[in-house]
This record gives sequence, C-alpha cells and structure tokens, in this order.
Amino acid sequence: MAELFMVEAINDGFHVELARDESVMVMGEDVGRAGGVFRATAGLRERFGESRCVDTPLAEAGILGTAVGLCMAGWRPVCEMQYDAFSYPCLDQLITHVGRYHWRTGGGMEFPLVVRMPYGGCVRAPELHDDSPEAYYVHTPGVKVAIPSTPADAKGLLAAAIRDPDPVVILEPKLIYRTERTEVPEGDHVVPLGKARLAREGSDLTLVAYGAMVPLCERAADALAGDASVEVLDLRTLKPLDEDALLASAAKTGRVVIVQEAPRTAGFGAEIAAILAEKAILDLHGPVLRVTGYDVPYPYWKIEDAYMPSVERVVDAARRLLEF
Amino acid sequence: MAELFMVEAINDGFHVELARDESVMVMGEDVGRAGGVFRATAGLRERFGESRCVDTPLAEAGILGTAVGLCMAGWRPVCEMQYDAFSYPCLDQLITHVGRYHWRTGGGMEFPLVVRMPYGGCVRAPELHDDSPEAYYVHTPGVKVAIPSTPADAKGLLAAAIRDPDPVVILEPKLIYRTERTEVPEGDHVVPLGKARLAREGSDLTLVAYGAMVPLCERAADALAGDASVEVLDLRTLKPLDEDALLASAAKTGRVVIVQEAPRTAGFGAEIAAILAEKAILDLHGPVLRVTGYDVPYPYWKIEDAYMPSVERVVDAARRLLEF
Amino acid sequence: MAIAQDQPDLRRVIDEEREVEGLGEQELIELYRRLVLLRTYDERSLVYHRQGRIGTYAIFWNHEAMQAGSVFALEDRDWVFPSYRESAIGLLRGIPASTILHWWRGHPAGWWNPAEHNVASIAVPIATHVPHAAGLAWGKKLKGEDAVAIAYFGDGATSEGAFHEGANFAAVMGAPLILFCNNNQWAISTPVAAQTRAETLAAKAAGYGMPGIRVDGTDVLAVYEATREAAERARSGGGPTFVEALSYRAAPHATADDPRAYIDMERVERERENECVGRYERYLRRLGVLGDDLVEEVKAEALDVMKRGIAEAEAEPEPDVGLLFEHAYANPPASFERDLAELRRILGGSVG
Amino acid sequence: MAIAQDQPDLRRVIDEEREVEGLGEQELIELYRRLVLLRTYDERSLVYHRQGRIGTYAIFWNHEAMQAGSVFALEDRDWVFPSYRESAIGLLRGIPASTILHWWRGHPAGWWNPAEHNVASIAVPIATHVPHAAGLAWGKKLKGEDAVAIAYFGDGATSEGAFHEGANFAAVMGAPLILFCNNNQWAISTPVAAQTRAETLAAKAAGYGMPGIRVDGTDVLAVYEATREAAERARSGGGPTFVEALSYRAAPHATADDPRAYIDMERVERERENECVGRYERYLRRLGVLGDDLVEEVKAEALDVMKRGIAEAEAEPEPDVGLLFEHAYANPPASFERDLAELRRILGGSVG
Ligand SMILES: Cc1ncc(C[n+]2csc(CCOP(=O)(O)OP(=O)(O)O)c2C)c(N)n1
Ligand SMILES: Cc1ncc(C[n+]2csc(CCOP(=O)(O)OP(=O)(O)O)c2C)c(N)n1
Ligand SMILES: [Mg+2]
Ligand SMILES: [Mg+2]
Repeated sequence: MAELFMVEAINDGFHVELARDESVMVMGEDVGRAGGVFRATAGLRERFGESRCVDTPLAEAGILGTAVGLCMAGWRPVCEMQYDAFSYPCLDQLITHVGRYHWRTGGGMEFPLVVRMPYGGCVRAPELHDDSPEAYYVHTPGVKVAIPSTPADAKGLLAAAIRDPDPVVILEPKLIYRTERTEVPEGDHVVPLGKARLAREGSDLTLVAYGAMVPLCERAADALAGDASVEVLDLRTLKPLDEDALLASAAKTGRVVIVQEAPRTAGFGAEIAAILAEKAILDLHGPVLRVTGYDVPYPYWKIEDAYMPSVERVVDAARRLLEF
Repeated sequence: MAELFMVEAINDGFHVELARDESVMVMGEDVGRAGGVFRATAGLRERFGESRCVDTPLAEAGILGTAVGLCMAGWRPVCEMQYDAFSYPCLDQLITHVGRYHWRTGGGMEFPLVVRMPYGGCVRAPELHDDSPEAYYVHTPGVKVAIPSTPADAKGLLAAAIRDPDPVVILEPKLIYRTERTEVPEGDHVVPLGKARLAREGSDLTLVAYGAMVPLCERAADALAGDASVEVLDLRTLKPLDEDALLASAAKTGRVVIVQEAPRTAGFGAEIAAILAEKAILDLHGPVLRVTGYDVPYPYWKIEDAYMPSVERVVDAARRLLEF
Repeated sequence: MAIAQDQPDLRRVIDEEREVEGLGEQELIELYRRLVLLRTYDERSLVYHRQGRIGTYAIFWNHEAMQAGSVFALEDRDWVFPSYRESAIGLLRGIPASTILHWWRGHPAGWWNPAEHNVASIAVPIATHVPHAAGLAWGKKLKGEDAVAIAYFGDGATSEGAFHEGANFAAVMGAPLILFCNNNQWAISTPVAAQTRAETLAAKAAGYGMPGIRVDGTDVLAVYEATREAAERARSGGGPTFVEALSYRAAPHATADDPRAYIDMERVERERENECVGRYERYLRRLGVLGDDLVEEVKAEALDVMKRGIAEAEAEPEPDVGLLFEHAYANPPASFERDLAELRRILGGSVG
Repeated sequence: MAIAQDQPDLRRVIDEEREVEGLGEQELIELYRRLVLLRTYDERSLVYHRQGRIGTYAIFWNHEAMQAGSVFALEDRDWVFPSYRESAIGLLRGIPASTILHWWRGHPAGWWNPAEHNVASIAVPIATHVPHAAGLAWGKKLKGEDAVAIAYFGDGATSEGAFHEGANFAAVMGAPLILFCNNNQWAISTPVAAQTRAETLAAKAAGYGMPGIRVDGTDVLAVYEATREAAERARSGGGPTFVEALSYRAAPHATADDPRAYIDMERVERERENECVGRYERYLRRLGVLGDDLVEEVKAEALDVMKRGIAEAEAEPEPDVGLLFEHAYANPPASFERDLAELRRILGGSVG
C-alpha cells in the first residue's frame, strides 16, 4: 500500500475510476489544463483526453445543470466545485433537479453524478474559501452526502459515489488535504456509503464528528485520556446515516458530544442530537452537547482559530458532560 | 378591527408600511400590474407608483442581488419570490451576500431587506409549488426567519421585518392564505421578531410548530382533549428563536412533539430537538418526537395528504409519548 | 450610441404563399393532424379543468404551430425538452394522452421515462432545463451519436441565469442544440418590453457566438423550416442555434390567471382571429390539399384521442401511498421502510 | 450561418499618438501617479507575500491601466464595485493602503464602510456583485441622485448567470451603470476561447440592448476616454454600457498559482515588455510632460505610501475574538453573548 496525502488519494481514485469505466468523466473549473487548483484531477486530461476531463466555462449552475443532461446521455459526470462557497450557485440545480429527476422519471432514468468540493476552514484564505455547507446538501431529498477524514476513505468514498446510482455530494476537508500521508489501498478501493468508522474505541463518552473534526476529536480524546475513555465516531456518510453505529456508541457511553465546523443553528449536528433525543433518550446520562462554529459569517482568518471548534472547546464540553 | 384572510392582512400591511416609509419598495415577478399571483401586493403599484412596486425581469438571483444594491442606495426593498421552490435561484445571493454584507462592511452599512414567499404544501399544484425550504434560510448566518400562522401575525411580522435593520426572510403558509378571516389590528401593527406565541395552554404535552402546522396542531390538541391537556407553541420566528418560551413549555409539560412540513433530515425541527436535548434533558419525561414531511421530493398532489403531517400522525406521536 | 444589430426579418411561409421544399401533401396533412391534436388537447383540458377533472392547467392555445412545426423537423432520436407550456408535446412522440392528463391531475401515473420517447420531463421551473438539454446534446456528441436536442422556453426565461449558462455551455461545447424561444410576449403579467431592452431576443445569440433566427411562431411551416435548418446545422457539427419564434399569448397564462387586469383584450381578440391552426387550415385549403371531410375526420380523430385519454386516466386507481417512498433514490435508505410501515399503520393500511 | 456582428475596433489613444481632449498636463501626470501607485502596491504586495507579511494575493500587474483609467473618468460620488482583481482600487478613493493590506492579511481592520468612499467591498465570488452595482445604480436613479456605478469583472465572469441577470436588470431599469469587463484572456487556467464562442465579449451587449465598446485595456487613455463616454451616457439617462477592455494576464492568477502548466510563457514575456505603466510613461516622455526627476519623485512617493501602509498594518494589534460576534447582525441574538462568554472562559480571556 502506498502512503498518500488525502488529495493524492483522491487523484489516485480518479485514475482508477476513469480507467475502470469509460462513462466516467470529470468536469469543472480548471480541472483539466491545471489539474485542479488543489491538483485533485492532475494527469486526467493527459491520460483520458480533454473530453473526459473538461475545463468548463466559469458557471457552477451550468456545470451541474449540464451534468444532469450528461447523465441522460449515459455519462457519469463528476463535477468539481472549486471551493465550498462557490457551490452555492449550483444549489438551485441540486435541489430542483438533481435530487428530483430520478423521481420525476418514475425511476426510469438514473442520475449517477457526483459533486465534490474542497470544504471547511482554517486555511488562511480570503472570505468564502472556508464554508461548511453540508447541512444544505443533507437536507435536500434525493442526494447522498459523504465526507472523508482519511486519505483511504477519501479514495474509497469517491469510488463508492462514482459507482452509486444516485447523486452523491462529497465534501473534502481541504484543511487535511496535505497534513499526513497514510496508507491507501492501491487499485480498486471502495468504502461503502452509509457505514460509519469507529476512529477510536472508548467507554465513557462519544465524540461524533466527520471531516477535519475527526483528527481534532482524536487529539481531544488524547487530552482527556487520563480522566476518561473517549470514543470517536467518524460518520463518513452523513446521508444515508449509519444510525446503528451512532445509537450503539451512545448506548455504550451514554454521553455524546457532537463536533461540527459549520454554524450551529440547524447544522447537521442538530440532526444527530435529534436522533439521540428520539431514540437514545433512556441511554443518555446527560445532555447532548454540540461544539460548532458560531452563527456568524465565517470570519477573517486572523480570528478563524477562535471560530473553529478547538481541542480546548471539545475538551471543555466533554468535561462538563462527564461532570454532569 | 377588520377580519381579514392572511393574504389580505399582508396586503394591508404593505399599504401601511409603504405609506409610513418612503424608502420601502416592493419588487418581484408580477407584483405590480397583476398585484401578485396571490394578490398580496394588490393596489400598491396604483397607489405608490411603479418605482415602488416593481415588476422585475424573471430572475430571482437578479431580484435579490439588485435588492442588495438598492439597500446600498438607501432603499428598503421587499422582494417577493413567487413560490417557495422558485426561491432556490436566489440562495447564492442570500448565503454569499445578503447574510454577510453588513458584516463585510464592519457594520458600516445596513441591509434592511425582506425576502418573502408563499410556501408549503397541500395546495394541489404541480411540482415545485409546495416546498418548505426554511432550513436553508435558518442555517444561513446573517439572516432572520419568520413564519406567521395567523392573519394578524402575518401583518405584524411583515411590519417588524420591514423595520428591522437586518435581512429577514418571511415564509408565508399559502395553504392558509385564505382559509379563515380573523381579526387584524388596523394601521400600525408590529409583532416583534423573536417572540413565540402560546397558541394554546396545556400541561401534559407540548406541540411545537409554525406556519400551517399550527392550526393542524390545534386540531390535534382538540382530538386529544379527552385524554390529555396539550399545549401548542407557535414559534412565529425561527431565527432568532424564542428559546425561553420553548424551554418553559418543555419544563412545564416534559413532553414535546415537533411538527414540521419539511423533510425530516436536518430540518428545523432537528434544531428544536437539539436545543431540548442540550438544555431540557432533565425536564423530559420521554423522547423528543418529530412529525415531519418525509425525506423525499414533495410528491404529486394525489398523494400529498399522505406526505403532510396529519392530525392522525400528530395524535399518534402524542399518544406514543404520553404512554411512554 | 447603440450597437447596430443584425436583424433577420421574421421568417414567413404562409403569408408569402410559399411552399416548403421537401414537404409533400402527406406531410402537410400529417402536420395538420398534429396541430389539431394539440389544439384539441388544449381545448379539452380547459373543459376538464372547469369540470374539476384535472388541476391547474397551463393553456397553450395559439402555441401549437411552434410545437408541432419544430418537432416535425426532428428525427425520433432527437431529444425534446419541454416546459409546462409544451406539456402535451409528448403526444407527438407517442406518449399517451392519459399520461399527460395524469401529470395535470397530480397523479404519479403522469411520470414517464424520458428515454422511452426522447422527451424529457415537463420543466416546471423556468429555464433550468436549458442546461439539461445542452448537457444531453453535448453528451450525445461525445458518444458519437448524431442526436440533436431542442429546449423550449419562453421570452421571460431569457432573463434567467440558467438560460445564459446553458446557452453558453452549448456554444462552447459545440453541442447539437436548438434553443427554441417561444416569445409569446408575456411572462404571466410581465410584457417582454419589461423583460429586456434588446431589440429582439434573437440578438442574444451573438453574445454566445451562435446564429439567431427569427420566425413567425404562428406560421407552422416557417417554424418547421427554421427548425430544420437549425437541426441540420447541429447534426453536421455546426453547434447550437437560437430560434426566436414570435407569437402572442392569446389566452390566460394558466387556468388560475385572469389577464384582464394587465392585457389589452382587444389585442388578444385580434390575435385570436389570426390563430395558428386556422391560418394553416386556410393555407391548406387554398393549396387544395384539405377539404371539409378531412377536416372533420382529423378533428373527430383528435377528439377521440382525448375522450379515450381522459377515460383511461379516470379509470386509473388512486395511487398507493407507497409511491411516496419510491424513486426518491435508486437505492433508498433503510428509514423509508420504517416510515412507510408507520404511515400504513396510522392510515389503517389505506389512504383515505 | 453566423449573425454578422458589429465589431467596434479596439479603441486606442497611445498607439495612435492621439491626445485626449480635456486632459491637461496636470491630469496626465495625476493619472501617471495613480498608475504608479497601483503598480507599486502590486509589486510590494508580492514581496510582502513572499516575506509572509500578507496572505494569498491576487496579482493585478498589467491591469493598472484599466483600473486607473476608468476611475479617473468618474466623479467621487460615483460608486465603484471592485473584484479581487481590483483589490487596491480604493487607494484611488482615499482608502488607506493599510486597510487593503489588512484585507489581504485576513485582519478585520480590512473592513471599510463603502459609503465613506463609494467603494463597495472587494468581491471574492465571481460576478455576483454585478447585480449589486446594477441595484445601486438603479436605486440612485430612483432617488434622483445623478451618481453612476461601475462594476469590474473578468472575462470568465461573463459565463456566470449573475453577470447575465445583473446586466439585464441594469438595461431594463435604465440604470446608470458601467459594466467594465477586464478581459485579460484567462480565468485562472481557462483561456477566454474556452469561456465563450462569441467573437468578442462586447458582442454580448446587444443581447441586453445596450452599447458595447471595446478598448485596449493596456492603454490608460483609451480606457479613460471610453469610460468617460459610458459615464456621460449613464448620467444623462442613456442607461448602462458594456466596456470590454482587452489586456493580458502577464502574471500568475494569484500567489498560489503556477501558470507554467497552462500558459505560453513566451507570450507572457512579450506582453510584459509592452506592460501598461511603461507604455504610458514612454508616451508622456514623448509628449515631454514627464522627465526622470518626476518619475523618480512619483515612484518614491508611491513606495513611501506602501512602506507607511505596511508599517501601520503591522502596528495594528491582533484582533480581539469578540469581533467574531460583531456585525453579523445590526441587532444580534441573545445567544451571541453567551457564546462569547464561554469562548473567553475557554481561551482564558485571551486569544492565544
Ligand atoms: C424559477 C421560476 N421562477 C418563477 C416561476 C413562476 N412562473 C411560472 S410561468 C412564469 C412566466 C414564464 O414566462 P415565459 O418564460 O415567457 O414563458 P410563458 O409562460 O410565456 O410560456 C413564471 C414567472 C417559475 N415557474 N420558475
Ligand atoms: C462563483 C465563483 N466560482 C469560482 C471562483 C474561483 N475563482 C476565483 S478567480 C477565478 C477566475 C476568474 O476569471 P476572470 O473572471 O477572467 O477574472 P480574472 O481573475 O481573470 O481577473 C475563479 C474560477 C470564485 N471566486 N467564485
Ligand atoms: Mg412568454
Ligand atoms: Mg480573466
């Protein structure tokens, strides 16, 4: 197995999937000649030709809208949105069509497209390069949503999304695109959608997270190691959600802290808490806590560290819950 | 006091606000010559002139985008989106700019604009005339969200939104636009944002709702009258949320069922449940239940009654909770 | 200073008493059949609506020439992307009347599989289907299939960003697409003059580097000829064409709309007198290829299609609530079964 | 068949050795000062970035003529809507260099109040500020104020729906707006030929019923002249104008970008030899209004502005985390106080 950065694993995944299936194509802004602003699509245009790795005009709604039509012509397009906040122009196509067209055809046609984007904060960039828009996507019927936290999962979830018959949105935590090289299976590698990963076992408290918040929670678990045995659950797929894994961990530890970068109000963490409040109420030894970004525009980067959930904030919440 | 339908109360509110403040203007598709497809803006163009009640080109993002610029020129634009699902093209402007521009100017400029739209299901219409998109709006920092359930509140919340210095999205439950004429204060009438309304007092169980689900919950409360004393809390403003009223009711009854039309996953009801799971955990006598639309595209209308939360589904959830 | 614009005159055939090369008597009559079928669908639908047998309905009276004329210029392998205004265009591709009536009745039997007829689902939102058509046409080209796509949209739709992005993608990708703009001069209550300052909608074509053609939208032969030209260009690698078909919305926007508030009804009357089906009928009579008997036969035939259609539709049982959970996903989440089971329990197993 | 397009030749002044009526020696030199100020800002910023004193930075080298020339044609009451490519254009309106440097340093002191300088916030997303400019211009007109607005955007931006909707709104409302397109022929790695098939970007103007002007974007006087024309038209009720300023991105898109992968570096070299500041300097020398001493003085002056700017910026204390909760709302929810209190408690009252 090779040791790769997350973004290298994604690129590897693309090479495998485009070689495996001729109907897979990649499209987006600067994915071709430049190989993507993060190099996720590097080498694809050279290897598979410019019609399977397309530099599109600068129009996100046009990218996703034409992708719908490409599906109708038998393609499996993978659309890159250059950054999280630049995916908002495609929300209309996503909500109005991508999530409904299979339904609209009475199941007659499939729309196996993928929308992927680097997302999340703390990268010291100008505004609108740091958003965590997962809640918009998860709330939209007809689309699935995955968020990897390791290079291997980034490759495996991309493969699963490309092979899935339904539209899948993949949010890639750009903060950890190049933080650590870890082992990634070579060639075919699929991580099924809908299966969470127990990043760390524990018995006293569960930290539920996804994306860049997973390694953060692992650090928080280390910090708490002396006082408590902390479990870290990496959801990996937000929709369909691995409810069994969530409820099993809550039943085991009885204490849950949810960690998310996005603003708190109506964020995805609320859904996790709501599921626990409905289905785990008798298992809970205390309140369900959320450590999240604040309900404000993502800040200028000089103060972004204070906006982001930190080890300190997670530890603080965990201690409050343990002492409850 | 006059007795008015909700949509008549909204129209009355417009007449009062445009007469009160010369900087208030109305813009949207068919709001002028036709007075709005639901007649909410009837008579405004004739009375206040075509520059204060503007028929715009057919472009929702253009409507909201130019409204941002109109604010910079000192106007207080009220934008109509013709239907819920046709507001999706303006999500990009809303998330990218409307919610951030005041912040972006370091508080230097205000963006007192209002986006209002008829929303919600059960109106026997073709697809995309029935969505409940509130979660997208509530999750967006920098914007406030209100949803009236009575004619008087529809007028009063509109006035509050127009006078508020921040952007406010108002979702108007079109299902009850013309169901009942009730008393509406004449002239100036403001219902402050951020204050819930106790639609009905009770002691055993709380139904939390907003919009067209409020009268539905009242009917459910009637149906349960024999067996339990049911409280109905009408949130009225989803953001800022009247958390005190929510927690007070939960503390009083210990049992909460949340009712929402929108799909369940990551809907606004999840936020309510999450707040209870964090702040009312010791008050709860049982799980927090949600009765919602399903996680599917809003269906064709022959089966929409089965999609919508019904008195039967609310009563069923309430009984399960009472017997918990 | 205004940019001098190339203004192709409105293309006309009927007024010029021209004949369209390639169209024999048989084709001319087949075209007439199609016009009458659409007209009958529309007029009957209005009746069915008044009778409460279908829901809100978007009237396309006087738009038939644009729809029949353009589809007649295409091959069956070519894809049609209708808006709600072309809701019945599938009739010209073998979609049963009952299916389309179901769509307007809010019945899931109104679903069809676009791949079976090369007719996309009816687009309810404005303009967002234009990129779909561009993508399909581009995708077919990439696969080396010589199918063409046509997207129908209105004058108002040209104001939407989705139209712009779709048109530009089509041009950049050299997609075999026909952008067919039904300029009926109104978007509900908004006149085209409040929609754009362009001298013509076809003037937008230059901004995408594609040809723009203007045609009399109530002249079915002119529409046919213009569409055929655009289709030939598309098929031979010439890329997309913008066709502006000028007509007039001589009926309410939809059954819920009352145009008297905003339209000059006398103008409407004048337009109605010159409506597109009658114009063509008179032309064929002048040519001597159409007589009373055939007219009667064609109209009876069409009426029969509709009577059978509504009867079939009304014979269809009410849909089962289980359909709520079908087709949202090709492979649905486990939660759907639980939700449906609970719903059936509460409904006592039947949808009241 | 392609629609014949009206192709106004690129407007040029310097190459034609013309003089622009209305510009005296003083103005010509003031314009030179502005060019040099922008050039110096840009070149110093690259240095500061390499030194780690500012973050990622969008280079505008060889774009100065478009920015200085157009702003010089406006009144102070006219509104400027810059994109990230015009990040320092506020210098021409009295915004301190330190403020703009703060913006690139990710410091909230980079915020300014647009109303104080009639300069909108720097637009990071592509094209969505075009409707803002249209709305402001329209709103000023409605209030009877004779201010004009100018929106800056690139060639790539013309592909976005937001550009289309904003341009159309401006035309329909007769808004006094200048749509200033910086056609530097690249959108990061995407050449303009992959962005549109239009023969020129100005050809898009006809689709909105507005005039389109093409100008040499590296000729500051041609830009000035064209913008002045557009501003006069706008102010006198003639509505918006689309100005396509043709230039070339002779530097990386931004500090993070490596163009060698996609650009012909020899072409870049040729463009750099003909860069816009030097061109104008040589022109002024030929006219005899500029000599070595003045050149030195102007450059020293500009360098001094930047040195003071960065010094001021670096003297600014790190922002307090309390700013997180400020300005999200004019009247914020109660929860913000609780959140801030908790955050301060955890941070021990200070942001580490
Ligand atoms: C995105 C969107 N916005 C608004 C509407 C509501 N609406 C339905 S039809 C219509 C007018 C369309 O006019 P036009 O494009 O000229 O087509 P026509 O109806 O005249 O055929 C509007 C505004 C919609 N369906 N979709
Ligand atoms: C909506 C949106 N999509 C994508 C981006 C990422 N992006 C930043 S600059 C750029 C290219 C812009 O090219 P152009 O419009 O020609 O302007 P230029 O940079 O050449 O001045 C892109 C794609 C963005 N900022 N906003
Ligand atoms: Mg129309
Ligand atoms: Mg460019």
